[in-house]
Amino acid sequence: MTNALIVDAALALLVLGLALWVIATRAAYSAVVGFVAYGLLMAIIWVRLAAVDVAMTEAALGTGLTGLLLLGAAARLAPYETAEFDRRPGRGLRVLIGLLCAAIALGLAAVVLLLPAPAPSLASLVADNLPPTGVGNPVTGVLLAHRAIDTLLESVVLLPALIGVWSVAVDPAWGGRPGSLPRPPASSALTLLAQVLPPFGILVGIHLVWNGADDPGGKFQGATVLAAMWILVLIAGLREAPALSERRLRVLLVVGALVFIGIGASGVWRAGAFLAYPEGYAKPLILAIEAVLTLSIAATLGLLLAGPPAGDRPIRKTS
Amino acid sequence: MDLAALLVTPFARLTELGGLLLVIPLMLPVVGLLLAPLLRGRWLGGGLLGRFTLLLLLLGLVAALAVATAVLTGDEALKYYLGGWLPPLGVALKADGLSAIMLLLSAVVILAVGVYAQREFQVPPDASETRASLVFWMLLMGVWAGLNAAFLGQDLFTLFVALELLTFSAVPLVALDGRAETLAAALRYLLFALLGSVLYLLGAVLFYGTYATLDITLLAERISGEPALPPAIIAAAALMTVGLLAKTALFPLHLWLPPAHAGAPPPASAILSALVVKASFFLILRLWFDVMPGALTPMVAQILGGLGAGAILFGNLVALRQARLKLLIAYSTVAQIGYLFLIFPLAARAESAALTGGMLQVVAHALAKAAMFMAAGLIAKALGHDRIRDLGGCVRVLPLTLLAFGLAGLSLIGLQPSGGYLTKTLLTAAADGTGQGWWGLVMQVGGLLTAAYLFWVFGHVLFAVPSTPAMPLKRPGRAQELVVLALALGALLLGLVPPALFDLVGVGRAGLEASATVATAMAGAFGWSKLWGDVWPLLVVGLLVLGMLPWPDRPAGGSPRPATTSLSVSGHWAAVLGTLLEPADRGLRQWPVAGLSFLILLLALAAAISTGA
Amino acid sequence: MNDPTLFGLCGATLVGLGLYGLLCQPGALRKILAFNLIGSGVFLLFGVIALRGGGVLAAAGRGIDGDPVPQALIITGLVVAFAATSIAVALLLRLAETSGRTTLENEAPPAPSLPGERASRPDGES
Amino acid sequence: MRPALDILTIVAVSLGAIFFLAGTVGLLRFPDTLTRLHALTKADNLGLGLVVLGLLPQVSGPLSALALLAVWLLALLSGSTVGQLLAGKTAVPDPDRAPTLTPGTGASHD
Amino acid sequence: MPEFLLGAAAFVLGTVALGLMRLLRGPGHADRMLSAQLLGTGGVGALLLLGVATGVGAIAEVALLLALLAAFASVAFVSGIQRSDGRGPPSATAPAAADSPGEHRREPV
Repeated sequence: MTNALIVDAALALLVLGLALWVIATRAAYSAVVGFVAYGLLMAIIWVRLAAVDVAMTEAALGTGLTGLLLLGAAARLAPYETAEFDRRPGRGLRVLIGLLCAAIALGLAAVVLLLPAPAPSLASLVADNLPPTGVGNPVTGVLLAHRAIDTLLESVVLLPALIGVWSVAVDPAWGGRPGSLPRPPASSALTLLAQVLPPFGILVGIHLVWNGADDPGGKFQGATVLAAMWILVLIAGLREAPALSERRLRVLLVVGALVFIGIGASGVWRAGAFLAYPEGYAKPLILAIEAVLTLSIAATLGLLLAGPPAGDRPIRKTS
Repeated sequence: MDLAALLVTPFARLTELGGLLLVIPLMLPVVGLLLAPLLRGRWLGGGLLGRFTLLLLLLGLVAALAVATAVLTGDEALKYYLGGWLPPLGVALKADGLSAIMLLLSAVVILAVGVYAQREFQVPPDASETRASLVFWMLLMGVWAGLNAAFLGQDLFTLFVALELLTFSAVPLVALDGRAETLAAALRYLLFALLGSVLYLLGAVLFYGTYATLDITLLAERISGEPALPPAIIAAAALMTVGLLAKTALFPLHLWLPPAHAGAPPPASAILSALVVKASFFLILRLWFDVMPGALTPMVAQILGGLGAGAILFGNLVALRQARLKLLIAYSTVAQIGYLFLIFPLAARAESAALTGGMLQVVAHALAKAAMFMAAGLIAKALGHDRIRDLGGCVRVLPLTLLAFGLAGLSLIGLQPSGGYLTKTLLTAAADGTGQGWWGLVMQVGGLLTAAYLFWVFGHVLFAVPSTPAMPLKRPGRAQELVVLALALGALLLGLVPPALFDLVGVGRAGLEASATVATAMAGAFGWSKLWGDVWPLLVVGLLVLGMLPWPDRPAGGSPRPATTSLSVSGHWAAVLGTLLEPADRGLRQWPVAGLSFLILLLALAAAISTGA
Repeated sequence: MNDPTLFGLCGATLVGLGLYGLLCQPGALRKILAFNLIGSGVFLLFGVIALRGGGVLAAAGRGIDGDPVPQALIITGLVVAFAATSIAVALLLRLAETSGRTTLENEAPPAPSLPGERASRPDGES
Repeated sequence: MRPALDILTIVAVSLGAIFFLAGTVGLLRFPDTLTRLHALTKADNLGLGLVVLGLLPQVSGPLSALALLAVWLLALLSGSTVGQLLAGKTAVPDPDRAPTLTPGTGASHD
Repeated sequence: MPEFLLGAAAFVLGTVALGLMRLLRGPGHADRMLSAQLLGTGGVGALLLLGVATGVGAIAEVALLLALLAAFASVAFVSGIQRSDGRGPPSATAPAAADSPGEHRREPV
């Protein structure tokens, strides 16, 4: 196991080094590049922690989408950045805060070392209660059955977040197409990538959702991949982003959570509790929810990246 | 009579649903939030979305009433296991008395805000949807959903998601008008709140690492069985408390509150001040009274009480110095939050009075502050500004609005029979009874300072040079004025509610005699000597403050009034105090300084918890 | 010291580092990055707890995958953190566009006479 | 058969690792962005390819083997695209865009 | 064999980590991104090795995702440095720039 220990120690040290870089480097853009690398390493760490589902989420969301979001922001903010560094708090304050943060980190480290052993766990309880859900991946079972309310609320949380992103638009732009995505000049290489990658990515996404019932994977991972592919196509300019007032788009955003609530509510009559599944129908219902939620989440994640409407067309006068 | 039966029977059926009833307030706003983006168009007089929201709010009020009725009549907490899975695997919902009160309060306040905002956020006739209308109505639903989830959740992680739902909905409301100041205020609010929630989450993680459950009831059982708190739980309690304090904006972590609450559109300010900060406070209550009952060491209680007292004094003094009405109200919120934290030092030996007084403060402040922010909004709309020194003569323009503002102010001061009066009486009695009279003194001073800034505002309204136009720029809607007045009256008349209803506070909590406590407090409220004893200090303060006012006959008609009006003696020392405190406030609200306070508080709380462990 | 503990210590350090960055870096984008670091430190601690919890199962010969409950919660948390980041970035970009500011120092001290001027908003009520 | 396959694995994986090392050395030692880019794309594509080749005999089913190959193809595709995009930017001396790619100027402050 | 594969993973990871020196040294953003890209490829390689070494097939899927999204991040980067050059967003949003204060062109420093 020595090799494994070397891998782990190297990973931990690297991650800490990168975190230090992200905190300490002067230019925001370099910090963000460091953060992308950091996310990559975190994905490997999750594998080492036997949390493959989390590793997938981190790889897709932490590295991919967050990377795009922050790289874009850093690039756009670079012109304003010059004065930032001088506004640091004074040295005394920094040292004081640094000492207190170190104390907190040390305290937490002590707490980690003093965690009870043997560790308490719900693992066996989940394993015992997995059969009624019909799924084989315990993480999916927890997310869609045992703690379905968290997943439901969380897919709902994305909507105010999206509205929050849209809310910074200027009034005349409302309902128009989102405008925060980078638009590099057309290049054959990018076009090729945006043509070849998405079919493959969509395949991977569907595979993740479909397999997520029994193997690592699931709607969040699948949705992230789908969103990334969509965004890639938009960046390459192969498709135009939809206007945010389009009714179909709006329906797509909310249909997942609505179906989830609908199936959950039917559980009151058919299975005796809200968010319960009738016996024998659990797996198909879970798969149905996952499929629809994937679409909604993918659309929401993509639009979160695409940013507020940027005013290429005024709001249409319909009623 | 048939109509009554038609209404009562379904309601009775509703209250008999048992735990399932809790799903309605949880899901109603969520469904509203999800349907809202589909409701484009200007049917129903330019406000389909607004009317739809109003309908949902009415249904929500009925549901909240049903929950409260069921909890009060059944005299036990309602509980529901989502998906039929029992904790620790599943997630439970629970409504005890406190949850029921909070559900009802948020339904009432949000309904009032919904009525008020119909006019402000309707869609103009030439569009099918506007940015402000969609964002406001959707996020109002989002806030409501987050609040109800926070009040009902029994699982620390579900509560985390609820808090995030609340934050994500509240933050964009602050920046709704898109000016740079409000954007900066919103960003500050968001980042500080995120710091709070991530530390809350860390606490929850440590709870799970120690007991492998996140369910509040189960955690309480396991923690009470411990001979001493494990280190992870000490750290968790400190992290969660300080994280939630940051979201509650308790002094000295109030850096984000004044600009955010003052910059938001008035209905949003009302929601933020009245309800949103209360949700994180509610979770602090849950943490110390439900998750770890008995772990509240005297040191922790004194720290929290001390911060509360600091908030009362500091917030009120800084409020005195504000030039803008909305900022004054925002600082008043900073102060009023302080009263809530006096619960902690008093609860150890006077739990009935402390908890009842605290909950009364939550309710009374919510009603009064919502009324004040919306009244300030009407004033700003009508005059085109909210500068206090230029409010002269606006009583002619907006008599009803100013009446409501004043009535709400009486509750903040704590005059009979307002909710504020009950709060102060109960908490002061508890303080005296437990030999901690200084908390009572702080409340007395706080009440006088509150009176001072209200006199300051009304002095300008009534006596300053009438610099406002005789005709308002925009006349407030009748419904808007009425709803503000109703909220203010609600706060003012809270003390006249039949004491038996206050027993709601104690449902699900052993040994709480809320109705008896309230009855005792109200019994002597209207004796002449008592009344006089409460009123004369206010009169003195009033005279002192009015002495500071620039009288209309002095700088006769000079339109650009000289910057320094001659001050009375009392004015001088108030000005000196103010000039000392304002830079102090600005310093404390610097991000790194607030961060430093945050870290120190975290470590101090951890140390204080371990003293009792 | 076994390896999950190693990552646990790593998580604790990340929280400390992130806290320092969040409080001391003036730029808002840097604060957003620091928030993400704290978040991932917290998730890492949770992941360690999940792996430790799986140890019981491994001892009983029922697989080694760790405790699925924390893993599920981490996934939820990651998505929430992404949503938070995207709102913060949107607000920040807009702030920079309207005022050229990218830091969060106090608003300008209110001038004694007139900051109320802009209280009535031009387009907020449309 | 088995030992031969194992030897193949060991040889290919070792070679791959060496190519990764070469890529790193190139990245660190070469004088400018363009040459670093070339060293990097060549080395890491080959390195990853050899690792995949070495792992092929060790996986159980054809599906897993396919996944391995897919990973390599993806890396090739994205590597070459990014290489082209970057090289396109670096090769054209556009005064407008020069700052970010020359040391010490532009948005980087060091 | 698993020990050898783990060792190889450690070696690859260590090597590409050395490449992070480029992140420290820069000098340009492109150089920094190159080191992140090397880390990406190396990480994918290390994950594949780990997956086979530990016999967990799903790890290969993580590697697949990482490769897929690494391409995406690189595109983001390349487009990003164009933006940080001060070139405003091209054609699609340009016409609106005049009347919407939100999308005015940013000047290079």
